[in-house]
Amino acid sequence: MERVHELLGRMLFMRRFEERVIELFEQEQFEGHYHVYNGQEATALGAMDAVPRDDYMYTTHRNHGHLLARGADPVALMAEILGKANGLVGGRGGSYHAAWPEGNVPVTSALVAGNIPQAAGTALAAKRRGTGQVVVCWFGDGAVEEGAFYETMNLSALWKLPVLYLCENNSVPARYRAMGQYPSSTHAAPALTEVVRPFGIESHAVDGTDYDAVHDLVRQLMERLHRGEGPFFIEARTSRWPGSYGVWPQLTGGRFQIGWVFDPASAPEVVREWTTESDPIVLLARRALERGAIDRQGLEALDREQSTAVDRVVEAALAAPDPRPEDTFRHVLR
Amino acid sequence: MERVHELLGRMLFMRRFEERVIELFEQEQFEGHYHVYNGQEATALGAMDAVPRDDYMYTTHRNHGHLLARGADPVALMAEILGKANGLVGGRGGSYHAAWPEGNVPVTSALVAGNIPQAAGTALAAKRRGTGQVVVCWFGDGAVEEGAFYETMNLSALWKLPVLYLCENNSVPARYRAMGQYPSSTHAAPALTEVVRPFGIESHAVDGTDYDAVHDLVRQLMERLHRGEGPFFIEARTSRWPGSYGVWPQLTGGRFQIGWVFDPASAPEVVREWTTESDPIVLLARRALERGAIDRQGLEALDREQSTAVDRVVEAALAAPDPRPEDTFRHVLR
Amino acid sequence: MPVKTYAEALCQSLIDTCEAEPNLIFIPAAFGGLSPHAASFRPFYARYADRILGAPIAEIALCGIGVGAAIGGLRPVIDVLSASFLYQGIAQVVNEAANVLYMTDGKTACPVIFHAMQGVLPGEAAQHNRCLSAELWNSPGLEIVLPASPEDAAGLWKTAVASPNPTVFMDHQLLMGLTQDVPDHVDPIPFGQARICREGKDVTVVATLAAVPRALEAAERLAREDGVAVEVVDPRTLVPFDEETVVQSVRKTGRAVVADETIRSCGVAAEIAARIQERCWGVLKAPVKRVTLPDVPIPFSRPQEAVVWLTPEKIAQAVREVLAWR
Amino acid sequence: MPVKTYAEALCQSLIDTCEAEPNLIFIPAAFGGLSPHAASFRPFYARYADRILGAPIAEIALCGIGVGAAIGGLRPVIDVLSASFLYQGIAQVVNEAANVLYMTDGKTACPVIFHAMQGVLPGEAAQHNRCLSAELWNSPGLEIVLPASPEDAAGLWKTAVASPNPTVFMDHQLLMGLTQDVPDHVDPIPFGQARICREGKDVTVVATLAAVPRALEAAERLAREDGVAVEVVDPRTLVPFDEETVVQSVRKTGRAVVADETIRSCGVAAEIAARIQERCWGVLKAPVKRVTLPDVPIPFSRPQEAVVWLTPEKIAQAVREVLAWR
Ligand SMILES: Cc1ncc(C[n+]2csc(CCOP(=O)(O)OP(=O)(O)O)c2C)c(N)n1
Ligand SMILES: Cc1ncc(C[n+]2csc(CCOP(=O)(O)OP(=O)(O)O)c2C)c(N)n1
Ligand SMILES: [Mg+2]
Ligand SMILES: [Mg+2]
Repeated sequence: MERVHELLGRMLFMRRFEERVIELFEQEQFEGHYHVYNGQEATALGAMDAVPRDDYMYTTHRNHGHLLARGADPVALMAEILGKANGLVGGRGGSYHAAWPEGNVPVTSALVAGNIPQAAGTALAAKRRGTGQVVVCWFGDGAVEEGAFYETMNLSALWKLPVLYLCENNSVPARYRAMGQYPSSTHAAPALTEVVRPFGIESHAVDGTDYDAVHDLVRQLMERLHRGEGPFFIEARTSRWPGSYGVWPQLTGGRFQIGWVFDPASAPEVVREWTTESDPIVLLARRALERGAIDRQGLEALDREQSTAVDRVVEAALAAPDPRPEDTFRHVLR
Repeated sequence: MERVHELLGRMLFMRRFEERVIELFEQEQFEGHYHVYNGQEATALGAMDAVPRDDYMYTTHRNHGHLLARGADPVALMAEILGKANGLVGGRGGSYHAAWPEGNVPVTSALVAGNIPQAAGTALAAKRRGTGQVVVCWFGDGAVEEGAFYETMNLSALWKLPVLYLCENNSVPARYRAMGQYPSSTHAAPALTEVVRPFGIESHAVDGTDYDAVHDLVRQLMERLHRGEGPFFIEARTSRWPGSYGVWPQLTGGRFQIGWVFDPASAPEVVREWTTESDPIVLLARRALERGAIDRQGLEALDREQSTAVDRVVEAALAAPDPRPEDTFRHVLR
Repeated sequence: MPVKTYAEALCQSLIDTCEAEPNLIFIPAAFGGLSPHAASFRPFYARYADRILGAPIAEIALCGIGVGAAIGGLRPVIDVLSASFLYQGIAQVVNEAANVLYMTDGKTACPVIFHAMQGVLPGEAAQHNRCLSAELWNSPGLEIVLPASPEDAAGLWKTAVASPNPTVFMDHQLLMGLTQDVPDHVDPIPFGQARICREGKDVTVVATLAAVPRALEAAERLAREDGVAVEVVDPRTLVPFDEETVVQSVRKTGRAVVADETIRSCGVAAEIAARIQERCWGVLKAPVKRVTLPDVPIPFSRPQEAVVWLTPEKIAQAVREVLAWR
Repeated sequence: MPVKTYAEALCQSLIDTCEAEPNLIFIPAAFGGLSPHAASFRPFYARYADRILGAPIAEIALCGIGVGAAIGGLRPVIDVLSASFLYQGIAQVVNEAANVLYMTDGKTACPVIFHAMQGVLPGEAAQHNRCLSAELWNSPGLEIVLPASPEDAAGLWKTAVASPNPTVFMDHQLLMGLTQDVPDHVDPIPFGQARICREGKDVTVVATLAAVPRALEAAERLAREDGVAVEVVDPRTLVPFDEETVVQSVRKTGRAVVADETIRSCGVAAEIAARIQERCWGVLKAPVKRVTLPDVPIPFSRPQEAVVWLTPEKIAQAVREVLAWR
């Protein structure tokens, strides 16, 4: 009971965090494009709970969930998104380039597949230097369309690099999440798990809405990576949150309501199907309720608690100082 | 008998042509890097004899054999290699960029994998415009290491483009040519035929020293391409000619001697094994001799004939006029 | 004449060219980018859906497919969305498309259009704000089009579609809402003809793309506040470059400022400044000043972004500085 | 001091740096390229075979692996052979490596070295002769090193290996045989310090890489034939750029020619010319002249190649032209 309670809390924290990001953007508290992690919470948490802090992580344009799951300070992340001086990278990167060098998330490329060879390079460094570190590399299904991906798979396999390639396919219709194959309009392969096989890279699919499934798989593969096996490839399948359909994130259907767990029909139509079939929070909460691991009151209290925590994060981030204009030319070169 | 006679003649012509190219370079008749086709003659001839003239061909830095097999004027090709005004592309390209626009070889990129998406694009044009043309795209095994290759495979499969991707793997040790798998130091796949399979592209391997095998396969696939099937991928396996080991082509072991067909031990050691096991001319001539399709005298006469023909080509090309300096700025733009 | 936004005028031109040129296709099409004016392109999408091919994120292959499709007789438009992403496929642009005609001694034409939105946008940070005009100008064999007004967008687009050459057509998200009286069907505007956006006798400002309206704003302010008459010249295409119009203007005013959103070192303004001092020596009364992005990646945070942003104030300041030389 | 070729001096420096820096690795290593002097690097290959990783033809991945390996604590040298092939992986150079330090507010360093041979070689035609100095200079966050002498190659290499920044080190195949008295172990040469290769009072020629020996040849000839004293300045690194030395020289001579092998428009010479006219206004007695490759792809044939080639004659001609201005 403790564990599912905690896990639900962390997922709700992420959800409320992202909702506030969308609202802050709409309030013109920051500018520029950005991406939210709604619907993929179980993947990041399941994976990151299995990755030692000493290991490296590379993330993408859709990094908020990865960073929170990794344990980055939410205030510093929110401050980065708002471009504040105490942001994770001093307000230099914003949402696109939020990174956590102190937490072994060295830098964040927002170019599709840009981070993939970088992860391989860091793995090469760890391997040659004998540090025992391994690298987790997140990317989306879109990255599997880029040539950079294939070039890197070849090199990773040739050099047996200790990397876990963690592809989040967030475009899989609910009914295909657990199956072997699904159609994609932009990839000819019957499933993304297939594309690395010719290189001799071991490949796995997992339902990305299922914390335990992700966690078990990542834990096993991390152990094997630390034993010198690898590289490995995981396709974590989730279904696109309706608010992420357009070019800009939108709070489609409004803020998530904890009541939807109990009464899916009460969700606005635009998110109802997704909420019922694909929202990892709803899916986990319902399983917990069925098992009696939590009750409605407990869940509502948890949600209030997390919402309040996020409110405090936002307050602190908004109150943070701006970077100084006179520092603009610092760190072009060392 | 006629056919094998003619075929041996064409192969000998190619071989003598390339030998003269190497000698002309050593005589400083031209500068710049260049690549010869020795050892792959059967592949180009087998394929091109099955490709209608109306169809497009894209070639590479190693294009001499492809162009000759396609039917380009040898004098114009040699003149191009020498940078003459009547070269295939006016001396603008040299060996690297020899092309034959009038023969549907529109332009030649010498960048590894540079031509692959271009071939796909021309196929897209033919398909959308309904011209009924298909495209043959040559490249080396090295191109399968480039991201451009994979991006194009995905698009070709998604759009069902009428392209025959003809990969010449000229680095396969003799004993692996007819087998399913072989080791490569720069590709992790157990065989290059495997890498396109995840995209759903039909893939074939063929012994590139065997004219008939190449011809039959290409003919079948061309027919199917013209019926709207495709794309297809062929890996044509040959073994590297010792003169192509270094960064510069070298007439290792001297000019090819027709006597090596009859007495392999008479070949200099540096080329002996290759000559015996991998030279498509020797392999074909020996089969023809065994069958009685040709005799030693006939073969020697044929070789003299082709050598003389090549001498005349070289003479004509050397006598051709130089491009005019004042035309240097023509054709930057139309 | 109806008032149209840049997006509306360009949309109409897309429709006109699709109508006139059956071989015109788009791989993919993302006009207007993230701008609210992207919606203005709906008439085009609705009418010519069959001309638009959805595509994976594969810039190398897409740019190369553009080269091959153009060779094969289509008029392909390869839309890489942001100019920043052109780096991914740039080998096919600068070392393939640009060389086709030359390497074949004029025998094979390659009339592909590469389309991208270029220019610095608020909050887009270091990687999404790259301006590639200079890299492209450094690669002979490409035409480069930078339309700064609704009518220019429409008219230059028509010329791009008709051009037998590889053409990079780069519009700007922040210009999409710019309005102007534009006829329903705009005539093609020839490449290589600069536009004198505002006449003046005291100083020439050569400006491109988003710098054009900002130069005009600076000129307005300088006229009002300093009584200075600024001539604003927009070359509209970098290749071909209308050096004569620029030189004539500088010969008249004797002073020049170049405003362009590429990074300073080896940027577009460096080239134009180098040419002006070469051609206008003797009449120049002051060094040519450049207003560009400084040699620094674009920071995300607003206060630092404001430091690098190319503003009307910076243009006005540069004008005042060149006027201070006697 | 022993006489050494450029290749020999650089080879010794490779050995010295491998000795001193156990994290220095090469992916792959192709020093000297197709030049006969490639053989001079054999001592390095023999001694440090374990530092060299053979690699597929995969420029994107290799450049990106360089970025990641540098972040992970190695000193990786990514050898893309010819600068022309850098286009294939350039997104990782100009939009990844260059931004790492800045985007992380100074927290993550990326000391990768990209190595390539740059410059026009006889018979290499359009696609293999690309010079990328300008594109790289237009991308803040990279150091750019162009060694033109044996000692500079050796000394600048040491600084590149010690540098905490991403560095593009481009040597030139045609310089490999250049000889000079060079000590057995060369000291590091700091970046951002131009070298005055020859002193003179009449005109400054700023030259880079292969243009340096050609400028010296032109200077020799001009001294002999015209009695003109040419000062030849080699900036050696474009980033950081030693503007002061260049400006001081031009202030002294009053005239400047810039000779560099990148394509003319938006090339390196455009930037240096733009800076000189900005900084030396008033003392300049003539416009700054550029000697570059013209805006044309490189043709293969000898007579046309000769037209575009950057020669001592062209440099001498440009010097005479700037001297003709009064
Ligand atoms: C090289 C490059 N091309 C295009 C883009 C624009 N872009 C940003 S996100 C995105 C979609 C990425 O899809 P996916 O990898 O599945 O990640 P998701 O957004 O679904 O998490 C695109 C095309 C980019 N950032 N980089
Ligand atoms: C993009 C690019 N990278 C590197 C090179 C240098 N290069 C020329 S040929 C070659 C090897 C190509 O091997 P392969 O494709 O197998 O063709 P082969 O020469 O064996 O016919 C390389 C690396 C190039 N031309 N283009
Ligand atoms: Mg996705
Ligand atoms: Mg090969």
